[in-house]
Amino acid sequence: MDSSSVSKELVDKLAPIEVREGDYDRTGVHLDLALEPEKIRQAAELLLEAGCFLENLTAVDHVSHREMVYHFNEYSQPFRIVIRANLGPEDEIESIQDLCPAADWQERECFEMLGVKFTGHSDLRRLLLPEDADFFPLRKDFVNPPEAQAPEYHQETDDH
Amino acid sequence: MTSDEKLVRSVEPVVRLAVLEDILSVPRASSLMVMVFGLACCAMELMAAGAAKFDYMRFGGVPRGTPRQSDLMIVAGTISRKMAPAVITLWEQMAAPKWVIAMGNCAISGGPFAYDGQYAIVNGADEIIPVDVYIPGCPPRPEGVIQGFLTLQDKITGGQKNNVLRRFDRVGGQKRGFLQRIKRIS
Amino acid sequence: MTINITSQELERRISGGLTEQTFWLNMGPQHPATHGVLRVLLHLDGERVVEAEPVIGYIHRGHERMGETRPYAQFYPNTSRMDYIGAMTYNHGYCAAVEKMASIEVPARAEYIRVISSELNRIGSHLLWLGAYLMDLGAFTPFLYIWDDREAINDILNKVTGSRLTYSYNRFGGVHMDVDDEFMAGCRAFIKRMRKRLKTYDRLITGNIIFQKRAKDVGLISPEQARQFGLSGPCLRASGVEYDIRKKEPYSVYSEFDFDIPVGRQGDTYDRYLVRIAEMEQSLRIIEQALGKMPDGAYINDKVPRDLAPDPGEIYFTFESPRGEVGIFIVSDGTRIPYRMHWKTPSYTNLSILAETVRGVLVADVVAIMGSFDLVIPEIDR
Amino acid sequence: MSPPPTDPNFFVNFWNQASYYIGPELWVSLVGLLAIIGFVTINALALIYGELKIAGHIQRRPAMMEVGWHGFLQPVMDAVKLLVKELTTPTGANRFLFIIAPGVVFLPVLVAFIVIPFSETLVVRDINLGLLLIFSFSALNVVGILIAGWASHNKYSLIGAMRSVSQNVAYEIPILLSAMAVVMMTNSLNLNEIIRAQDKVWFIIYQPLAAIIFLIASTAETNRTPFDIPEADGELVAGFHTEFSGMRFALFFLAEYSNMFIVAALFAVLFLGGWRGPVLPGLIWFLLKVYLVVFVVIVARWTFPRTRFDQLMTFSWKILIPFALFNLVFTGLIIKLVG
Repeated sequence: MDSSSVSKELVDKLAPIEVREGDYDRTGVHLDLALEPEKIRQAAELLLEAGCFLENLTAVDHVSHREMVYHFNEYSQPFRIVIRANLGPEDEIESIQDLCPAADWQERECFEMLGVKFTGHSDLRRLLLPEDADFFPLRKDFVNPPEAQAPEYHQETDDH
Repeated sequence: MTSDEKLVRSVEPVVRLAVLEDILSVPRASSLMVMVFGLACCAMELMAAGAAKFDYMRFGGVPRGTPRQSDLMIVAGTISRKMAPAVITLWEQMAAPKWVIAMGNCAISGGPFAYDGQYAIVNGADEIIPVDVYIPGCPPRPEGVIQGFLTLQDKITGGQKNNVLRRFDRVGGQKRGFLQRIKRIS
Repeated sequence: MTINITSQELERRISGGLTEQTFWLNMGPQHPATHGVLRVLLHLDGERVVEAEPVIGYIHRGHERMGETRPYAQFYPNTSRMDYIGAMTYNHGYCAAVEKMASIEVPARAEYIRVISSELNRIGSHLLWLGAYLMDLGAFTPFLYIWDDREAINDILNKVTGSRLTYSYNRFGGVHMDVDDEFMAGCRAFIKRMRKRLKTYDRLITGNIIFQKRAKDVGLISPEQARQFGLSGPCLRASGVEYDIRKKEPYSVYSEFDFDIPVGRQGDTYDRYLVRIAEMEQSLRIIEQALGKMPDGAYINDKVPRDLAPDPGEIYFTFESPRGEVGIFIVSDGTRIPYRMHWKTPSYTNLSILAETVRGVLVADVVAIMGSFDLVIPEIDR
Repeated sequence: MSPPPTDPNFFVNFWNQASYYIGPELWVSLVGLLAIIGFVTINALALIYGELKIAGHIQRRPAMMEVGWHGFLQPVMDAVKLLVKELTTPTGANRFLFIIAPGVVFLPVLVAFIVIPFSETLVVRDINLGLLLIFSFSALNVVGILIAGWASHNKYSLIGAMRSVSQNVAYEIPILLSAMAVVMMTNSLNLNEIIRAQDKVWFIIYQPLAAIIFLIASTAETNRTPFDIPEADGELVAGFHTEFSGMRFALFFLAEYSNMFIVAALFAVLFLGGWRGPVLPGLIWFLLKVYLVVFVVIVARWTFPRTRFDQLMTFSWKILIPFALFNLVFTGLIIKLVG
């Protein structure tokens, strides 16, 4: 894949809010695109078709809003593209799970840690925390867990 | 009845035959079957303690996969909130008499992961199950594991001098002959 | 005992024969094959897997939150606990990432020492995988053989780091202790010993007919599948994709060494075995070259401030751990505490393909496939 | 009601009369059975010790060292400890079957020992159908395993039991076929007769193929690595005995090691000339041969990985059985031509 053509195509089709030629030596990123949240799915589709793989998917809590960060890379030659989007107050973004199975767990993790809701995700449950957890530990306003005591002893169960 | 009392009551035997128990404590101490159960980093050093160079099998520790057939659970690593019910279940599934060693700082007190705002772990194994021996370290070295193993044996027999069969002196680290062992008792 | 069965029911039972049904088998969180506290729910039809679902998080300790509540240097010991089998590579990677953020110069000698220690650690990790994998296949003895070699590595590293497992040897700007001639001689002796031992393992394992029958054509992963799931490390390379961070995006001084990226042909568990064995040989090559080229000079840059406060900005740094590509995403707001820290670990992605791979195989193969991924559970759960 | 006996010789008479009716054979059998129980226990303890020691030395470590001289008392301590350990029964288990299962596994083993000729004279019951008796009783073993797996109310146990049954069914056949070749040569099912027939040459020379098939199949029959799929500690935790604790678990262990002794003894009888040998008494020769075979089986266990379930089945049905059949036909042909 010709990386410059892909980046050109991305910029042309998606009309990003901001394009930054990434400072690879300092940030480890070749191309940095800030997009509208609605265009993330389209961008992911383009990148995956071009032969990239989803390297990382996470969010950053900026207190006022949450920012989604996707890192794409490719195997044949290093070309790391970041696409990012600022989420609205309802913290919702379209899921890319069906495009790329790698996003499945990462979206679940992002949901449970930061409370970002992925619309269209087939199975948005807790991944790392117990299934009944109701807090988002990586949010900046998270202070202490709701129950800090050890679990109760329970009768012998027959749970094989 | 608090949960602690309930727990103690379920472990204590109804009738205690003192002399017989003392005699039986020697086989119990010398044949501790260890449950294969690793949680985190400490599991590696536990494996190392079972492998060629250190080898706790010398002292009678045999690894078993199922809790029903094991006497000793070594809690090697951090117990997370999600894992805690499983740890309790495993402990309950073990057949009495049973012992627990808390290996490493995480299993003792939460170790490096206990801090203000921690949401994921249980601060120490003794919050959920009774612990007999604590082995500090992050992770403890295999030598430490074996020391803890021997300490537990001594605890079961009620002191090193009662453990007549073992030929290894825990304190001095020396081999003792049969005559020396007899002398120590008398 | 009374038999309370209606005549219709009886008739149904007789005419319909025995009913068949599938069932769920819960593997873990305590199970000999899960190497820790992974739990896999298997939906079985007899012994064949209809569906599998890994359940993770049993050793989630909140590393990311810890990273966001303490200074850069204080988080450093956590990296050893994240992947305790490849602790040195994690130490190395984290230090390199922070150094890149804060533009810290690292002396050449320190980089060479880091490479040697990381590669030793990589060999140790692959050895442990070898033993654990064969234990999953039912052969217990290789597990004790590899501990022999691991102890040899531990002895070498123990002398300079003072630790057997969670080394924390690197510092921002170098390593915390210089290596001496004894270390170099130890490494050379180890290379010699390890080459012989690799031949022994080859004789013991590779040609064994039972092993080949168990490993070949099991757990196939195509390169396209691997790309979709974002695999990395030996699991990816076994599928024939030549992707190694040490070559593609060389960090530290990896660009100065001559080594190959071993790749597999079809991506089954046997290829993963071969790739890891070949990687051990390549690591030995790297160590040998590094020992030969080791420059003199400082082993740590002592101008590094105690309290780092990198300029505002973010970094995505990748390095090659024994299990694959690790991505560290750090956002700095100019203070001494990272604003956001995210770890993308290789076992996490490698495990996510398990459900896809084990569909339709036997229970015994689930264990073999899971073992071939070289999973370290705390690294998945973080 | 009859008056109490006044005759001082009543008991002697009673003894004589009883002996007359029951025959002295019963007493011989009873004493023999007691001796067998003692032997089975000691043999199992010795084998456990031997197995762990051999495994230890294969694995570059000394294994048990501290309990008694070179850990000599370790198996005894293990046994005593298991005796006084709690017997747990899981909720949901079928209590009755769960309790009898270890007995069902263990008792047939005792019966099989009755006909094993430790030397020319040292055999509890020298019956004509000795070989048949051993085969039929060791086949009962699998019933016990099935009961154990089913009654445990544990899916791992159940899978282990299912595997065990299909494995045992598949491997009984090559065992019987390979033993049949020897029987055809001797015209007898009596173990002593078979040994006597080997006065010049051991049958392993005449029947190498049958010997190999017998050894492989009997390793599978006793559920040992590389064929230990019913236990498969990497996959099924501990297989069919996952839920058994204390003495019940110990009985499975005793049965496993005794079974190992039985198949090794059969191998020695069928192919290695049993108690035959120069200078030393027959008993010593017999035990030497048996423990040699046991040693081979132990070394195999600590060397090989485990086979997969379907491969195991394929191996029996598609390789062992055809070869055993061929061997049988070939043997018959030779006997017809030569004799």
